[in-house]
Amino acid sequence: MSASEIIRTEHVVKTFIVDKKVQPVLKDVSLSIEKGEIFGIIGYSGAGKSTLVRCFNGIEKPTEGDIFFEGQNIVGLKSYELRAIRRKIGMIFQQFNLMPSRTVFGNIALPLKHSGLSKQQIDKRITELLELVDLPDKRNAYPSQLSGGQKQRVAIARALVNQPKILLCDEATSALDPKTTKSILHLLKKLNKELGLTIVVITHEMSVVKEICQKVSVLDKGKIIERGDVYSVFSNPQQELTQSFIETTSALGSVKTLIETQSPVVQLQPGQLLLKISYTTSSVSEPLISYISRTFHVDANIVFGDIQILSGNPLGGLVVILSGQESAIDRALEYVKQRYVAVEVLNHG
Amino acid sequence: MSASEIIRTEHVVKTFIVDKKVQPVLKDVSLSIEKGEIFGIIGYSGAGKSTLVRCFNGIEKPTEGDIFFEGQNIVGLKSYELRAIRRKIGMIFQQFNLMPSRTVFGNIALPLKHSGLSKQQIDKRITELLELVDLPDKRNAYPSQLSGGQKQRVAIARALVNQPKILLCDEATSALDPKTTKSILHLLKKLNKELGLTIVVITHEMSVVKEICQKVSVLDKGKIIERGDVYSVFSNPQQELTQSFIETTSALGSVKTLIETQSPVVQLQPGQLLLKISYTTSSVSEPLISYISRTFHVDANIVFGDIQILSGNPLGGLVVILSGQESAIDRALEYVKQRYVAVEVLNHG
Amino acid sequence: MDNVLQLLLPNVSQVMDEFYLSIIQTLQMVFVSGLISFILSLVIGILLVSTRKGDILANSFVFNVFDKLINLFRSIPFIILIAALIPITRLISGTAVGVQGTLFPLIVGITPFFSRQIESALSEVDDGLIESGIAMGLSPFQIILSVYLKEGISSIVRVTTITVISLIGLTAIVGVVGGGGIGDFAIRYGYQQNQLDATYVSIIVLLIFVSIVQILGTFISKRTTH
Amino acid sequence: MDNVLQLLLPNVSQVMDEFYLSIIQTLQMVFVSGLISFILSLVIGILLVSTRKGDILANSFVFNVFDKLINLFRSIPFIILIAALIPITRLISGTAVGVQGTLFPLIVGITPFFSRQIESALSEVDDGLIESGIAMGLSPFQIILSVYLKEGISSIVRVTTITVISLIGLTAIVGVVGGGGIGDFAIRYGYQQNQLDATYVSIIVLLIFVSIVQILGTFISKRTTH
Amino acid sequence: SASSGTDSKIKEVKVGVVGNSDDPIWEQVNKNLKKENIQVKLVKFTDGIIANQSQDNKELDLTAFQHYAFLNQEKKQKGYKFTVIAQSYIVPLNVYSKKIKNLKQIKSGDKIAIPNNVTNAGRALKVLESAGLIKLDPSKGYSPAVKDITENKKNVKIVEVDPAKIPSLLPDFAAGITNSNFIIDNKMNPVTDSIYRIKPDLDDPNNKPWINVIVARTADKNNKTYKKVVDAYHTASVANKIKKLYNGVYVPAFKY
Ligand SMILES: Nc1ncnc2c1ncn2[C@@H]1O[C@H](COP(=O)(O)OP(=O)(O)OP(=O)(O)O)[C@@H](O)[C@H]1O
Ligand SMILES: Nc1ncnc2c1ncn2[C@@H]1O[C@H](COP(=O)(O)OP(=O)(O)OP(=O)(O)O)[C@@H](O)[C@H]1O
Ligand SMILES: [Mg+2]
Ligand SMILES: [Mg+2]
Repeated sequence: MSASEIIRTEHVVKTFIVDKKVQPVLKDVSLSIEKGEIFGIIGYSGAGKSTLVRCFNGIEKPTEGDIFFEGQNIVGLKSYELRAIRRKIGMIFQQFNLMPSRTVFGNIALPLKHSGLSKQQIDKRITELLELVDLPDKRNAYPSQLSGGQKQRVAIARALVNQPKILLCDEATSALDPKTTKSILHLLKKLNKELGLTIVVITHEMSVVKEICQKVSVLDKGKIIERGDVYSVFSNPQQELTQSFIETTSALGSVKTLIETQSPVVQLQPGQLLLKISYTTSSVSEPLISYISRTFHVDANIVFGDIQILSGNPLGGLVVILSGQESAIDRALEYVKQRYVAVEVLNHG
Repeated sequence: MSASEIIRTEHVVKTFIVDKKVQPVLKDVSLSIEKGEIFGIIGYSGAGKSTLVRCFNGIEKPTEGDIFFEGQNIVGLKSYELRAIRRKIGMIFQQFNLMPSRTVFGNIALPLKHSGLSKQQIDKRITELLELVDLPDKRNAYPSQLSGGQKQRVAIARALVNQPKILLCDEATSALDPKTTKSILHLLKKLNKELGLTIVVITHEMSVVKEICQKVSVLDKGKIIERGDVYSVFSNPQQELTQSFIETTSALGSVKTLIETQSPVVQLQPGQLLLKISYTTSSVSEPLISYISRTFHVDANIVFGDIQILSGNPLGGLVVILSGQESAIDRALEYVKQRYVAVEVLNHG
Repeated sequence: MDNVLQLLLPNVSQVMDEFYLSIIQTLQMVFVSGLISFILSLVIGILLVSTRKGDILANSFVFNVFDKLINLFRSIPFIILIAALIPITRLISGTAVGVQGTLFPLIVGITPFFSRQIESALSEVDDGLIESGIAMGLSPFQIILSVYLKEGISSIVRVTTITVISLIGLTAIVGVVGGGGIGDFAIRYGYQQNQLDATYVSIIVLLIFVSIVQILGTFISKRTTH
Repeated sequence: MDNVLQLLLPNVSQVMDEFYLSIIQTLQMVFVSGLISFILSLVIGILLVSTRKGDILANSFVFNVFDKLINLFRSIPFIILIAALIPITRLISGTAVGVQGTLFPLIVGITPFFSRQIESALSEVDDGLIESGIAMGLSPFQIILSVYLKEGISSIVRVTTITVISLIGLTAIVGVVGGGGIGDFAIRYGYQQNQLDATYVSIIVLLIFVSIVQILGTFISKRTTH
Repeated sequence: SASSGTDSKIKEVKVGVVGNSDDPIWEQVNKNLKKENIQVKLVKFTDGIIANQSQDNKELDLTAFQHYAFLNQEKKQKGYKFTVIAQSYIVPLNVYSKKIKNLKQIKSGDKIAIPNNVTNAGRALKVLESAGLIKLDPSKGYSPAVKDITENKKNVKIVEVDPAKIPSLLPDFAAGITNSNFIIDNKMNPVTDSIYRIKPDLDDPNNKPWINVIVARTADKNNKTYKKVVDAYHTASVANKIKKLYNGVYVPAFKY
C-alpha cells in the first residue's frame, strides 16, 4: 500500500440473486486510487460500474474481497466507524436520490446536519454552491419542480457541500447540456487542483474522461480489462472494447459508414488513395501534410479530422484522400508509414 | 398547415406557480414537425424542453396556445379522443417512469393492453425488442435490479412496442455508453427510414443531433431562438448560445484554453501564425494544405482537427501553425482568406 | 388429557363445544365480511383516489359524496350502527341474529375504515407512473387496474393486514346480536363472569389469528415489493 | 331559543349539561390520549421500521419483541383490555374511572394499531432516499429524523387522520368505566333509551369532529406533499 | 316461531338470553322437557335491547333475561307487544365497598358507582333512597335517573359504569351497587360482602319491578309449547338449581 493511496479494492466480488439465479456482477476487481487523482471508470451499460463505486463507501457490501479507505478495511467495520468515513466521501447518485420533501436548499443542507456549522455559515456555503451550479433562483423549489438537469446539479451541490476528501460521481453530468457540463467539469478540476479533492468519475461520455480524468479503468462484465493513464489508454487501446468505445466517439469512425454507403465524399478517382493517419505522441509537431505535399508532389485532401490535445499530447488522426502520380503516392505512403505507427489504407481509387 | 405535418404548436405558453410566484417556462413557442422527420430540440438545462414535448401528447396542458396533432387541436379534446391520439405516440420519459412492480417484460407489454394482440404475438414482439435493446437476459428482472442504462433501454423498448407513428424521446440515450447509444440511434434511424416513424429528440448530446436529426430547434429560456436543418444550424449558427453549444462539442474549442494556459503545443516561434480554418460546404474537396504548402512554401502543422461529414457535407475545421517566410505566410493567408469564409488568426509568434 | 384440560381450564372445559363453535363463528365472520368488505373498499378507495382533484377521473361531486359518506359512517358508534341496521340486515341476510346477522353490520362497520386505508395506500403510487400510463393511452379503467392496483399492491396488502386485524376486533362487539365468536366468548365468560381461563384462552386464540394474518400480510407484502 | 331547543330535542334538552359535558369529555379523551399515543406510536413505528431486516438499525430481537407485543395487544378485545388494565390504570392515573381513568386504556388500546399505521406509512419511504442518507454519513437517529420522518410526513398525516377517527370511535366504548363522552351519551340515551334526538344530535357532533379531523388531515397532507 | 323446526319429532324453542349465567338452569329445563319432545335453544346476546328487537321480529320465541322494569321501559319506548308468561327469579342489588363498613361512613363528595344501563341505574338509585342517602322524584316511579335526585345531603357523586366491572372498580369509589351475579363471578359473596342490602322479599311490592320474567309476544302468549316450557321451569328441580347455583342469593320467583 502506498501512503498516498485513498481507495483500494482487493479481489472484490459481488453477486446478486435475480429470479433465483446467482448473477455475478463484479468478478475479482482489484484497483487502487491515489489521493488527489481524477480516476475514470468506463464500460458498457450494465458492466457493474455503479455497483463498484457503491462498494467504495460501503452502501453496497461486497460478497467477497476487501475495500480499503485510507488503508483501513471498511468491510466489517462498525457502523459508526463507517459513518465517519462516509462523511469524508461525497457521492452523486446516478438516480440523484433527492429528498422530495425538501427544497433545493434543504437538500443541499442535509449533509451538514452533523457539521456543527452555524446557520449563517451553512447559508453562505449553500449560496456559494448554488451560484456554482447556476441555480440561485431555484433555492426554494422542490425537486418535483426541477428539470432533469437541475436535479442533477442539486445532487452535485449536495455532494460537495460537506467538503469531502473524495467525490464519487456516478454519471454526474449525464443529464446536462454541454455548456453546463463544461462548467461543472471546470469546477471539479478546480477543486481537484486547489483542494486536492480525489474524484472518481463514472461516465459514458468519453469527452468527460478526456477532459478531466488522469487515470481510467475499463470495466467489462464485472472485470477490469484495461487500465492506465488516460493518454495511453486513449492513444493505444489494447482491448477491442476500449478501441470501439474510443472509435465511436471519434469522427474518424464514421468514415467506414461513408465508404459502405458509397458517399460521394469518399468517392475516389483512379489512382487516389483513402488513408487514415493516426497521430501519436509528438508527431503533431511535424507539418506532415505540408512535407509530403512539397516533397512528393502529392495532394492530401482532408476528409475527416479529429485531433485533440490530451494531457498535453496530440491524439487522434486524419482521413485524407491522397492524389498524384502513382509512384509519388507510393513514396509518400512509404514516408508516412515510416514516421507514423498507424497508417491504414482504407480504400483504393 | 401542410398535409404532411404531424405536430404543430401555435403560440404555446406554459407557466408554473413556484413559491407563489408565476414562472413562465414556455413563452410563445410555435413550431411544426413534418411526418417522417427526425426533429431535434436542444437547449440549456431548464430551458423548457421536457415541458414542451410533454405538451405534444397532452400530459402537460399549455397555459395558452394550441397544439395540433395531424391537424386536430388537442387542447380541450375529450379524454377518450386524446387517448386515441396518445396510442399513436410513443414516449420515453427523462426519468424513465418504469413500473417497479412489473418485470422488464411486463413493463414493455403494458402499452399493448388495448392492442388486441394474442399472447404469442405480444411475446414475439417483446422478444424482438429485447433483442434490439440488447437485454434478452433481463426479461424477468425488475427495474430495481437494473442499471441506469438498462432502465433506459427498457423505456425505449416500451415506447416502441406499440408501433407508434411518432416517438418522443426525452434524453433517450443520456444514460447509455457510446456503443449502445450508437446501436439505439441506428435502430431509430432504421425505423424512421423503413416505417416513416417521426421522431422528436430532446438531447444535450450534440453527437446525437448530428448523427440522426434532420431538423433542429434551439430552445432558450422558453423561446425558440434558432431553427433549421441540422447542417445549416451547425455550420452557421446565428445565436451565441448555439455557437457556444457547438463549440463546446468540438475539439477546436479547447485551443483557447491551451493558449491561455500557454501550453507548449501552441507555443509559436517568431514569425509563426496560429490559424483556425473553418470548413464549409464543398470546401473539403480541395487539398488546401497541400496547395498552400507547395505554392507558397509554407509549413502547416495541424494542431487540432475536427472535420466531419454532416448530411453529406463537411463540417468543422482545423487549427494549424503556419510557418515559413513572412511574405510567404502573408500570401498564404491571403489565399486562404479568399477561399474560406472563416479564417481566424488566433495568435502570432 | 381431559383431566389436564379441566385443571388448566376449569371453566372453559365445561363449555368446550361453545368454545369450538365460537372459533368457527369468528372465522366465518372474518372471512365472509372481510372478503366482501375488501371488494367494496377497493372500489370505494379507487373511486376516492381517482376522482380527487387532478386525478384521472377527477369529479368533485363523486369524490365529495363518498368522502362525506365515509365520514358519516365512521361517526356512528358501532353498536348504534348495528341497531340501526337491523331492519336492513334482516332484509339482506334474512335474519338479524346469529353469524348471518352479523355479516352485514360488520361489512358496513369496517368498509368506511377499510376504504380510507385503501385510499391511503393508493395515494402512495407515484404520479410519474400514472402519468406514464396516461401517456401510453391507457383508459382510466386500465390505469386503475394496471397502475394503481398493481403498483399499490404491497401497500394494499399492508393496510389490509391492519384492517383484517381490526375486523377481528370488531367481531367481538357484534356479540350483541347473538353473533357469537371468540371475542364475544371472551366478553361473556371472561369479562362478564370474570373467568380468567376463558379470557386467556380466548386471547390466545385471537393472538393466533392475528399472528397468522400478520405473517401472511408481511409475507405477501414482501413478495410484492420489488 | 329554549323553546325551539325543547321542540327539536325533547329529550336532550332535559340533560343539556350532561350533553355539553360529554362533548368536553370526548375532546379531552381524544386530545390527551391521541397526543400521547401519537408520540408512543411514532417511536414504536420507527423502531419497527428501522430494526426490520436490512434496515438502518436491523435487530431482529427488538423487532420481534415489538412486532409480537403489538399483535398481542391487538388480539385483546378492547373491553377486556380496559378491564384487565384497571389495576395499572389506577396506579398510573390515580383512578380507574372517569375521563382520567379512560386515558390509559385508550392509549394502550390505540397505540398498537397506531404503531402499525405509522410503520406502514414509514415503509413507503423510498429505499434510495435512505441509502443517500447513509451515504452522507448520517447517523441512524439523523436518518430517522431527517429522512424517515421528514419524507414520510404526508403518509404519517394520512394514517394519523384515520387513527384519530378510530380513536373517537374507541371513546364510545370506554363508557364502561364511566368515562363519559359523546359516544357513551349516544349509547346511554339514544341506544338504551331509544331517544332518537339523542342519537342524531350525538352523531352530528361526532360527524363534526370526524369532519374536522379529516379536513385538517387532508389539508396538512397536501401541504406536506411536494 | 315455535315448533318451526323441520324435525317433526322435536320442537325447538328459541330463547333469547343475555350472558351465560343461566345456562345450568336451562339445562335443567331441557331435561324436564325431554319427554315432551321440546327443546329450548338458547340464543346468547350481550345486549338485551337487541334481544328484544329480535323477539319483536319473530327471530326468537321467548326471552328470559329482563325484569319487569326493563321490559316495561322497552314496551313503552318501542311499542313492543310483549306479555309476561312466567316469572323466573329475583336477584338482589346490594351495596358493596372496599373502603367503608356501612353507608353512614359516606363522606360529603364521595363517589358511588351504579350500573350504566337505565333500569338497573334506576333500581340502584332506589336502593340508595331506601338507605336514606338521597331522595328521588316520586313521579318517576321505579326508574328514576340521576337527574331526578331531589335531595342529596351528603352531596354524593353518582357515576354510571358497566355493572360487570363495578367489582373491580370498587377501590375507585366509596361504594358501588351492582347485580349479584357479577359479585359472585368476582369471588365475593353478595350477602356477607355487602354493606347494605334489601331483602329480596317477593311479597314486598317494592321488589316487584325487579323480578326477572319470561316473555312472549302477546300474540303467542297462549302458545301450548311455551306453556310446557314454563311448566318445565316452574319445578322444584329448577328452583333447586337456581338456589344452588347462586348460594341462595337468587330467589326463585315462582311456586313449585
Ligand atoms: N439490486 C440488484 N439486484 C440484481 N441485479 C442488480 C442489482 N443492481 C444491479 N444489478 C445488475 O448488476 C449489473 C451491473 O449493474 P450496475 O448498475 O453496476 O451497472 P452500470 O455499469 O452502472 O451500468 P449503467 O451504465 O447502465 O448505469 C446489471 O446487469 C444489473 O442488472
Ligand atoms: N412541475 C413544475 N413546477 C414548477 N416548475 C417546473 C415544473 N416542471 C418544470 N419546471 C421548471 O420549468 C423549467 C423547464 O423545465 P424542463 O423540465 O422543461 O427543462 P428541460 O429543458 O427539460 O431541462 P433538462 O435538460 O435539465 O431536462 C425549469 O426551470 C423547471 O424548474
Ligand atoms: Mg450505473
Ligand atoms: Mg428535461
